[in-house]
Amino acid sequence: MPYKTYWVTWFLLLIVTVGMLAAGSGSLTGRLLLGLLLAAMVVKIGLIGGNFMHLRSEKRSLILIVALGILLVGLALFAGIAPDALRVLKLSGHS
Amino acid sequence: MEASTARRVGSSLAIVIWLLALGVVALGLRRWMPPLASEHGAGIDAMIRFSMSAVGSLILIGHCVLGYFLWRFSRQDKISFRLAGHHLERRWSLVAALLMAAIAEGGVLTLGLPVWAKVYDTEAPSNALPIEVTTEQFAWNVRYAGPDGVFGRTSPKLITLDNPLGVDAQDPAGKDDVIDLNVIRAEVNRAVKIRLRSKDVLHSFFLPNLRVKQDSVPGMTIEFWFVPNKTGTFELACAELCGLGHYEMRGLLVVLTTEEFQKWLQEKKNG
Amino acid sequence: MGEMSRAVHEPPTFLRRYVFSTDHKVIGIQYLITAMFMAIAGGGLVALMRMQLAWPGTKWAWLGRIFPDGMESGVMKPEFYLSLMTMHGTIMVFFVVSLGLLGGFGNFLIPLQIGARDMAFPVLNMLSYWTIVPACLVMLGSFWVEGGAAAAGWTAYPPLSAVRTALPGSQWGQTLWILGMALFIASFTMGGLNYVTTIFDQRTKGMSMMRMPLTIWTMFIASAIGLLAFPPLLAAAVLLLFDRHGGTSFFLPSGLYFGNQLLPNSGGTPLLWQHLFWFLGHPEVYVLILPALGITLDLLPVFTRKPLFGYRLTVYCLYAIAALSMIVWGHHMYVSGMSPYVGEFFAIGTLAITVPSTIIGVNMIASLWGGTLRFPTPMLFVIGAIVFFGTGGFGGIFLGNATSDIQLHDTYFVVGHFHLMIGGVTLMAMFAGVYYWFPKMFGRMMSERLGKVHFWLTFPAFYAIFLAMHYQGLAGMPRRYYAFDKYEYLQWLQGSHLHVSLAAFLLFGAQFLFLYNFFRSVFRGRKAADNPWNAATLEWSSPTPAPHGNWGEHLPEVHRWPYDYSVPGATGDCTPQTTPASVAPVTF
Amino acid sequence: MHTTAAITKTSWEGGVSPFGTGWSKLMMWLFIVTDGLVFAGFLAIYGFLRLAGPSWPDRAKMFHLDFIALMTFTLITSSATMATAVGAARKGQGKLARRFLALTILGGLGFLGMQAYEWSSLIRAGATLSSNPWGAPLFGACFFVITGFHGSHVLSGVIVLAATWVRSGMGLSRPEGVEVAGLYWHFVDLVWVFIFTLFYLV
Repeated sequence: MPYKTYWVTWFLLLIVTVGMLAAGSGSLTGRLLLGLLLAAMVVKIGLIGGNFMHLRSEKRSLILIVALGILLVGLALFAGIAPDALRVLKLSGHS
Repeated sequence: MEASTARRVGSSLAIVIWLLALGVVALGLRRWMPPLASEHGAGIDAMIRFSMSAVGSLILIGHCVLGYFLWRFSRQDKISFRLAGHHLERRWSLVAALLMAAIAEGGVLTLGLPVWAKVYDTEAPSNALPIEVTTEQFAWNVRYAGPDGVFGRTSPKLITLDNPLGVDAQDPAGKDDVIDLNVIRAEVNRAVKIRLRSKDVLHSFFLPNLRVKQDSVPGMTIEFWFVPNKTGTFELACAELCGLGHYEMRGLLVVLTTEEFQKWLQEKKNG
Repeated sequence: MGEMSRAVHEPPTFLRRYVFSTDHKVIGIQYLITAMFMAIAGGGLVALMRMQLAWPGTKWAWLGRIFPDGMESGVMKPEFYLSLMTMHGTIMVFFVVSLGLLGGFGNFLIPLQIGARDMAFPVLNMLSYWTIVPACLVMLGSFWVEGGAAAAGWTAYPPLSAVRTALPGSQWGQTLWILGMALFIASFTMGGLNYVTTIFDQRTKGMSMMRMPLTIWTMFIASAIGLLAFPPLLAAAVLLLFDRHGGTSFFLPSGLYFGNQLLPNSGGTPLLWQHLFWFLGHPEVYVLILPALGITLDLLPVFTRKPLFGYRLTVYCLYAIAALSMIVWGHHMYVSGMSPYVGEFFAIGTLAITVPSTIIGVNMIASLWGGTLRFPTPMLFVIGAIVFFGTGGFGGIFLGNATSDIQLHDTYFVVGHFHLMIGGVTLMAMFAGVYYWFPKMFGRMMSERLGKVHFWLTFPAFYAIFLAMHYQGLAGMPRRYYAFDKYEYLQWLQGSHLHVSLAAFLLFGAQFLFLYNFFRSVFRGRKAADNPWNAATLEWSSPTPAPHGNWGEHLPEVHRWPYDYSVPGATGDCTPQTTPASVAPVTF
Repeated sequence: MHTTAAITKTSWEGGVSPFGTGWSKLMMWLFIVTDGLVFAGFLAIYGFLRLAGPSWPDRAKMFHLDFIALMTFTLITSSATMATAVGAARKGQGKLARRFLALTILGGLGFLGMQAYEWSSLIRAGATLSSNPWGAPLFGACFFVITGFHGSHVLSGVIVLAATWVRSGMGLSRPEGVEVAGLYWHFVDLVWVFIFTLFYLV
């Protein structure tokens, strides 16, 4: 990859970060803000993983192992425990 | 020489395996579970009985087949069958997979989860007797809401040796509450609605005869209900490791007739 | 570069060759012997427990002298019983079966069976072993700290494990337990990364994934799920440490009241720990049992002289089990206060595991059909493993089912079930593996006669003990009880404790026969031929015992799958993986 | 014998790496998966406690977000310099690679310094593992444990990079060594992306 790619990536990352800060301090709230921030986070991850870590030029099998390994397991964990977080909140007598 | 040893060992293994299967089934036919004393328990027992019969048959079949193969093919000096075709492999696996899916998933979907949903996902009947059980190392604090059906406020900050539940004396709802230790009294055929809390560690509210088990979790107030349908005294055990006295954290559930229960409640309040 | 020189030069000094060795075979044997040592420790702990359960409250003056704190004046204290139970579980799960199967057989077999000279990272491999040694010492040493060893169960549920005044064992013992587990996880991660990398990258020419023996497949999958599941537990263990010593409340809610004192914590919940623990804990049992199944399946063709039934399907089933194992951890928590809807999901998911497991079981039994069965000691233990896998697996139908689990959760039914599976199947497979690969390790055979006696004592005793526990559990007998004399409904089972204990002592005693056989055979055993079992897998194509670097100048080339027995048109009933297609037809 | 260039054939047949990578690079990727899952565990726990908590502190009051933005900027920039260093090492421009490695190390040290400053100002304001002047004490605990864990990764990353820098000065390091160290550094940056979003903004 040419050096230019790295610095273009760097610039994009900066823009997204500034955008996230602006969105956070702006008038947006609730689910929309959450969705935007998470989407921006995914974009940043894609930029770093794809361009800085050269994942884009690796073989697809490696990409799948790395990306699915972390994402699926992490999501499975969170999906499994999140309902109980709400249940604990409900049964702890706070709401 | 090698062949005759193989025959001897194969036959002994087969016989032992057959005997084991017979032992499993013979033991399984005995009555193990404590006598049933609750309404929803019938559903749990049906689930367990279904699994027992299905699994018992499978164990019998499996051990018989395994034993037969050992018996038969330890007597064989030449390979009679080499590589199974993919079709054959798939067919046998499919049979096993379907049978197992039918027993396991079929059982839980038809017999299991409806009972589960009834236990955990239905409101208690409106006439249910509310009882609060607060667990601590190593005792069951029992509190009845009294005629108003409302428990008085409690706070951990108010806990003292004389006030183990931290009952707030200012709260009028607590005036008619009745507090007891380690013995829960309930009415036969009237739902009991338990409010389970814990002061310190995890405990588990286990009534073997009533097929009730629910962990008590500090920080959470967990509600569930059941209907005792036999009078008598049943033991309450702790089923979640809670410390040194875990093995002796014994309580009692005394199921009384309506008259007896009311009489006791009256006496308790006066005394 | 390094390849050729490694093949030729053996390390010169004793220390580099046998102690700080980077040779995978030496490390494998080190792991195996460490596991055997820990097994004696773990078995000794349970022998003490069974003494208490058989004769509760009896005074054993001589034991009082060995454990002056836990058995003051010879009578066992409840806290000591809980420490024994906790450490028995921890040691057996992590330091015996994981160590023996993955550390021992994994290290020894992976390079040999895929045709590599060593692991991808030999130094890391050595480091992995020398991290496990302090972990073992920390675990065993924790018996002698103030308050004794950890006593909150191998699951270490808070608040019992998080509040230091909740239990004597929750003083320093629990901290050392966390430290030992952290070391274990570090060691496992080093080993697991090494295994997966090696299996991906180091297979010799022709050794495609679908030509790997099932032992390697199962090691691969077990390492992979271990690597995915251990990290969240490490995170949770760090937080538990902070709860214990840093004043945080990750697992502690507000309102905790201990020893006439209100604790200042707030915000956390014990449920969170349970989730994270079982997120590892459930995959962990597959980490244990899958390699055992792999060894069992691998040895069957050798002693039936016919190919394995359903190799391809078995591989797919292993993948299915691995995937399912990551999303069913909640079946350990049905009555924990967890959301009942999530419980339904976990019940359906858990019972789905029965399907691939049954297919594997059927493949095992079907592999016997039509063969010529021979019963040297390894085959006896293979049959034992099949029986335990069948019988034990059925217990899972009761426990995976949320409804019957309401009654059976935390009773002896659970104890019986998981001992048959991750105790019985793994133990049987490990014994089979030791008897089978012993010649590869030491160039000598173990005694057949002692081996047979060992099997005929071990197998029935094990079956009897844990079958009985299933029935005790049905009778509603809760686990982790120091004594059963307080409850009337359990009185009629009093006699069964004695029977179970006697069988347990027999089982424990029989293992010394194995130890004697093992260490005697290292020096005195009959010299083994290069391929004593006439087996087709790759490890037997190297000289026995395998030299440093495993093969001479050239690595072997693989032309077929590992189970080509009785190939029509071949000479002899065993066609090794290295035989080219021009010599004997390739059938798979 | 196992240089990346020599192995390009796609193959699972044995004898070559199926991913066309050297062992150490594959190993680093797998390590990143496991280490990433430690953070996944921490963040899942954080998410759980957040959902279970009745109230959560207002982060805009607790932190100076512009300062956090500066930290983020530093880390992203160090990642870009790292990528450049890896590219230079691959092209055989050793001098350039060393220069950018040094810049990366400086960036890492700068980040650590800023984190130390952030921590000390929070501690001075009364935040500890068990208390938090801005609200739920658990947020403070999560913050210190998780950013501390990340900070320790940055520190170990700086040490690895420094070692690579020294080795390359002695002519010992191969391009793959720089790349593997770079992967780790980018991973540390990647984790910060999560922490930045989930801790400071959401």
